[in-house]
Parts: sequence; structure tokens; C-alpha cells
Amino acid sequence: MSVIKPLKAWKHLLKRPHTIRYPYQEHVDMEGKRLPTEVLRGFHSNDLEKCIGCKMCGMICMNDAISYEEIPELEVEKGKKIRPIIDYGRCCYCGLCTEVCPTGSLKLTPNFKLIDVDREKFRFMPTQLNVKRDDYMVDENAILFSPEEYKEKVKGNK
Amino acid sequence: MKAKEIIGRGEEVHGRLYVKVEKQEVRELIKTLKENKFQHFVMLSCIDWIDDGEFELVYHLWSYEYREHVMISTRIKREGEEMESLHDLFPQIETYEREIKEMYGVNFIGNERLTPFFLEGWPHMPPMRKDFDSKKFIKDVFESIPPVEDEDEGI
Amino acid sequence: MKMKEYELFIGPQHPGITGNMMYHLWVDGDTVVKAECNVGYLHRGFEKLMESRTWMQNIPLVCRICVPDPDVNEMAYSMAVERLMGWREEVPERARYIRTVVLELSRIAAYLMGIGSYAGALGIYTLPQWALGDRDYIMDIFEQLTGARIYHIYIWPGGVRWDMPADLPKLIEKTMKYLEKRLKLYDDVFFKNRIFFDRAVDIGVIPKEKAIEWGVTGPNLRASGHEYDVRRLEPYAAYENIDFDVIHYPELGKFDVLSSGGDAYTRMLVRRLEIEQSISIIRQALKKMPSGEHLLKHPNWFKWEVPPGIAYERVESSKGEYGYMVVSDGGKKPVRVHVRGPSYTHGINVAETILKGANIADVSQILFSLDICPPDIER
Amino acid sequence: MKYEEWSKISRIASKKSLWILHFCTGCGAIEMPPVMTSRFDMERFGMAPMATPRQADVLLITGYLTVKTLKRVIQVYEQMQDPKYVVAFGSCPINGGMYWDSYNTINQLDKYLPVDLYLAGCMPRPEGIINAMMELMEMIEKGEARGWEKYRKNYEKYKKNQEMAFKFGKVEE
Repeated sequence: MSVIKPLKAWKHLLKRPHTIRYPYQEHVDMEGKRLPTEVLRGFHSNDLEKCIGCKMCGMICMNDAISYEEIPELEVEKGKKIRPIIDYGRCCYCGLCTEVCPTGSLKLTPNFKLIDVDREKFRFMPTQLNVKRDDYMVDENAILFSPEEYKEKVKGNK
Repeated sequence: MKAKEIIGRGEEVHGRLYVKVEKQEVRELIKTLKENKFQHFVMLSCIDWIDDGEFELVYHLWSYEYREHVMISTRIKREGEEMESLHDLFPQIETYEREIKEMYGVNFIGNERLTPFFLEGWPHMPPMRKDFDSKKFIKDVFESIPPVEDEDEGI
Repeated sequence: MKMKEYELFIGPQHPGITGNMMYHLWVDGDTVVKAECNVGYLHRGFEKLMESRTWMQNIPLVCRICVPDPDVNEMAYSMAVERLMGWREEVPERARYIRTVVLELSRIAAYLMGIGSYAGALGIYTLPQWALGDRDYIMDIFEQLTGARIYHIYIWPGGVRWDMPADLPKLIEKTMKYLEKRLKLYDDVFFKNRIFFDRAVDIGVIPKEKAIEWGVTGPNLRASGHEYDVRRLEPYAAYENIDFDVIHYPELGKFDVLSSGGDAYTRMLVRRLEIEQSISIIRQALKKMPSGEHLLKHPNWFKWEVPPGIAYERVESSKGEYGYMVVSDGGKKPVRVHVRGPSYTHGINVAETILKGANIADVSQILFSLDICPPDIER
Repeated sequence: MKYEEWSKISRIASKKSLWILHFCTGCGAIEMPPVMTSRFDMERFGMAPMATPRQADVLLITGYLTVKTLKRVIQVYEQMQDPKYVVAFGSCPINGGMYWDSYNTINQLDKYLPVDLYLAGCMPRPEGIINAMMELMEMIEKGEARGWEKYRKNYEKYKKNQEMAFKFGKVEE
């Protein structure tokens, strides 16, 4: 039992705080490794050329978060021109959809940042453009196409 | 298994003693087990076997001394049959019975605290019953509520 | 007119509990005469949801039942499915050890949160700042191991989702060393503090002879003087190969035994001492961890059928005995999954009984010392 | 000084001292302690938890809302002083999240309360929470966070929706 010992807490006045001054400083772990690492389960990326539109991801999704949109320009096999659209108002980032993906085109990326006023912005088609590898933050210009916008973009490229 | 010696019946299912009894025998059995060191009442669960038209009530008991788990199972009809309350044997049975009354609609005679527990102002059939279709329910209730649109922009 | 009794509502705004829950108190002067608990603020109907999802789809769902200590849910559910599938003996050895490490890390995180919020309830605001800050280092480990901070979805039936990265044991060891250093400071600031002695001794007593009958489990039961721990009684994961002490009253190590057991003081000390045991378990598990497979081959997830039967599996969580009863009729979906949350008895019957006669000022600390987690009451 | 100038100054002042109501609902509450305590320390931004709704500015809806909690949340929201802001965390308030087919959780929060800002994640990381708070501050400074005005203007509609949810669809005509 002690009355004096609790005052030891005062010695921390002279120590550097362990606070992470986010966003002015990066979130690092004890060994100085930057977080989030690549294993973080964030938003999806999908290689639309590789994807075959098999609907497996939608079947395993218990949250009914995955719907499909037709993109005629992207037909890989005959009749398989649909690509997944993910509703992040339903997604729980469990990654079961990536585990069942037969081609391995659907992946989870460490992107996690999406703040918006509009509820509709949380439903979009994952593409490879969502990933900016050197910086895990979402690139505001590259991400979040609505299906219509994506179609426009694909048309422009061809 | 020690529990089998005490009560003299039951079969081993996945490492636990599973005893099927009539509902009148449950009290006597639990009392015997409690006196013979099965002192930890784990839980009371209810299973809806809709094809048989029956509810299965499972009383789980555990003995810290013998390290054994006993499940005492009894079946009652889905409609119109009641069960005797056993809350005088273990105080926490009262809460489990309260939950089962709310979630399945099984009445327990002798339990005076069968008041609403989790749900407030629930007007429909007990939700854990198999014939309660929750997908249809949310479609009818939550999805039918219209979004609030601002009529004229600019305030 | 002389007023005798009045009613007081505590909650649902986190009433000395990490979660939304309400206590309805009848108070005479400042002594509680009667307490009634009101739950349902977090009821999501998990058991109903699980009946409409397949065996694999339930894994991301179950961990949400207990938020501060999510891994025990995945563990207990996986064990029940393994039992029904007949995989109990086949789970790879390496997976068992990884599971042990994950469960113990999660236990430390939950205890740090419990201790921090308890100290906050006593008005010592240093410890919440420290304990919750230190808990974050464990979250960092989880993030690198499992890919998420809170909901890991890592323990699967038949093993673990992916193998432990080779450089992670180093980070875990570093964190454990740091925690050991910090625990000494916690002792000075809180566990050997005069305020803690004065306020917690003989408050909210669960008597030894009643504890088992009331359904008390876990650290609360051990604080009442019973040496019972599911990790010892029914070993799961790799606990049978690991050497650890079951901390219980009156063996409190370096701390003084001041009360007759079962009070808030002993309950918190048991948690404090179990953090040290968990650190030692993690070290042993990392040392003994063999190499090899980490997951059994699953059947096709869309066609996975589990043989009919009924299984009950229990694990020791930071709150007490966590149990899953899983019933299958041989189909692709479970017929019934019933979760036994430890708080179900602690938060309702036990709390209602021991709050009688308590002072209003002690209500919050009694509830925190029971470490009640409302999501596992109402599921 | 004109009214507009005054209101701008007051907006800048209020953005730097946000009191967050200590009423966390659902699982998102687990990521608030790291943000509030020493590791991420939100007091750097002039934010602190507040126990009473009368003095709070921000209501955080951290996760799913059961119907029983929604009643309390609305009571609390109506007690708060204008201007007040609602930030919704995670998937559940956006479109139901994990519990989209649960009989006891509401799916879309904006049917019952005006939401100023949504934040993705299940659960959002502390960095996400800090970013959302900074975004909210910016919105306050620009005067864009006007959910409370919307609530006042469409009070009847909101009330009707809330009533329908409380009664689980069984509203007597």
C-alpha cells in the first residue's frame, strides 16, 4: 500500500509521448514499420481483363453486397461480360469473396479511406485503378467510378 | 462416464452425455445431478424442429469435479404446450426462460418474470421461430419506409 | 412529506460497462434496494442470422458477438464445427499454437481495456490513458497477423486462415517486453495505490459457496476462490502442452490478500496477474511452435455439409466461459447456434443480486469489476 | 460587423472546439477509446468527450442501431443544441452492413436522422476517424454541415418514419 508511489506517474512529464501525431506523422508499429501493411483488408481491386464474371463472389457474400453490371466492351468469354460492383454500405471486409475468386482477379487492398456526404458514393465498381501502391491512401482522382463513368472511361481508351 | 452412472441412462454424443427425457422428469433429473456435483448450470437452449412440430429444450449441466457435460433434452409441442419453470433450482434459469418466452413463445409455468427482454414493443410473432421470415419482414417494415427528400434546395 | 425510495436509471450511455445497457435502481438514501437490468440495446438477432447463412459465411459474423475479445467466438464456433466434422484430432499442430497466441493476445487486450475502464470508474484517469494506449500495440500485431484491428476472421474450422509471418514473433516479443515494463508502472500507479485499497475491498462480494450455483465463471469465479479454468479443465488449442498457473484467491502472488475473496479488489487483481500468465503462455507457444501445415483442406464452401448432430464447445474468454451449441441436420446451414455468453449470468442475475445494498457511488465500479460485455448478453 | 462575418467567426471558433457526445452505439465504440486516449489523442484537435447532450456538438453513430437504441438516440439528438452534427461510422448506418437482414436493426440511418458525414469501414480505423473529424471541421467552417436545418425543416417526415420503425410497421391508421 502506498501513497507516494503513484506520484511516479509524474516522471512521464519529461518523456516523449507515444502519441502518433496523425495525420502529420505516420502510424508506425513498435519496430518502426509503417501501418497499414499490405495485409490490411480494405477496399477491393479487380483486374477487369482477368475477371470472367462468374458470380462466385456474389454467391459467397453473406451481406448481399455484390451486384453486377454489364460492360459490353469487356467480354472475355462468351456471355460473361458482367463485372462486380461492391456496396460498401454492406461490405464487412471479410475477404471471403477473394478466397473463392477462381482467377484471383478480385483482391483486397490496404486502401481504407472513404469519407463522404453522399450515401450513394459508397457503391462503386472496384478496378485496378483503385490501387496506388506507393501510397496506401485513396487517390481522390483515380477511385470511385460509378458504373456509367467507368463505361465512359473504357470507351475512351479503346 | 460418471453422469451415466448417476442417472443410469443417456448416450454419448460428441463427447457429451445426451439424455432424452419426458418433460415431467426434467426437474427430478436436474435435482439429482445438482446433488451429485453437477453444480454449474451452463445454459438452457431451445431448438425449433418445425418439421416435427416440436420445440426441443436442452438443459446443459457441467461438473467441475468430473469434467463432464450433460445435456438433458426434452421435446414439447410447438403450439399449446407449456413447460414447468425451474428457476428455483438455479437462479439464472429465470433469465433463460425469459429469453425463450420472447424468442420462441414457450410459456414457463411458475416464472413470474416473463416480461419483454430484448425487444421493445414487438407486435409480431416471436422472431426466432423458423416460420418467421426475416427477409420478408425487413422488406415489409424497414425497406418500405421512404427516404426523406429535401423539397426545395437552399435554406 | 418524507420521501423514502426513489428510482434511478443508469444507462444506456455506457453505465460502467463497455456497451449500451441499462440498470434500473431503486434507491433509499444512497443505498441500492433493488436493481433490475434492462438489455436489448444491442440485440441484432445473431442466432437468427446464423440460421440463414452457410457454415463458412458464419465465420465473419460470429466474431462480432463480443467486441473487446472477438477471437474466442471464432475459436468456439470453429471447435464446434470441427467436432461435428470429426476433425478434432486432425487440426494441424502449428495451427493450434498460432490459435493459442492469438487467443492470449486478445485476452491481454481485453484485460487492458477492462482494467483501464475500471480505473476510470474509480476516478484514476492515468490508467485508462496508459492501458488503452498500450492495448493499441497489440492491435498493431493483430493488424499485421490477420489484416484487421478488431475483427480478425482468422481462426477457421480446421486451422487458421494463413500462416504467421516469419518476422512477427520478434515484434510480439518486443511488445511483451514493453508490456512487462509497463505492468510495473501500473502496479505503482494503480494496483498498489491507496485509493484502490480504500475503495475496492469488500465491495460487491460474490460468496464462494454461491459462486458456482449462480453460474459465475472465469476470472470472477477464480476471484471467489475456485481454481477452475476451462483452459485447464478441458484443454483446447495447445493449452495442454503449456505450463501456466491458474490465478485464484487466495494466491495473489506479490499482492496482499486484504479481503475474504470475491470482491472487486480480488477480481481486478486476478485480471492483473493473468496478464502476466498470458505473456508467459505466448512466449512458450512461440517457442514450441512447430512448422508445417496451418489449415485443413476445406470442402467446397458452397456445398459444405456438416454431419447431423449436436455439439457444445467451451473456451475461456477474458470474461468467463464462452460456449457454442451448434446443431446440424446434415444440411448446408446450421439448424441452431446458441451462444452462451459469460456476461449473461454476470450482467443479469449476479449483478442484480450483488448490487443490493451497495452504495450508489460503488455501482459503477462493481459493474466494471464484473467485466460485463452487453453484446454477448443479447447477441 | 455584419451577421455573415460574425457567423463566420463563430464557425471557425466552433470548429476548433468540438464536444463529442459520449454515446457510442454498437461495435464502433471499440475504436473510439484509442482515438480518445494517448495513442491517437484527439484532444490535439480540440475534441473531447462530453457526458450531457445539452453541451455536445457532435453525435457519433458508431455502428448498427437497433430500434430500441434508435429511440434513445433520437431523444438525445433532439436535446442537443443547434448547430449539431451527426457522423455515421462504418457500413451499418450506410446500408445495413452485416445486419442487413436482421429483424431488429434499421438499415439506413438517413431515413430517421439527417447525417452530415459517412465513413467507410467495418470498423473504421482510428486514422479514418481522425480524417473524418477533420473533414467535419472543414465542413463546419464552410457552413456545409446543415443536417440540423434539414431535420428542423422536414420534422414531420422524420417523425413519421421514426414512428413506423418504432412500431415495426404496425402503425394504426
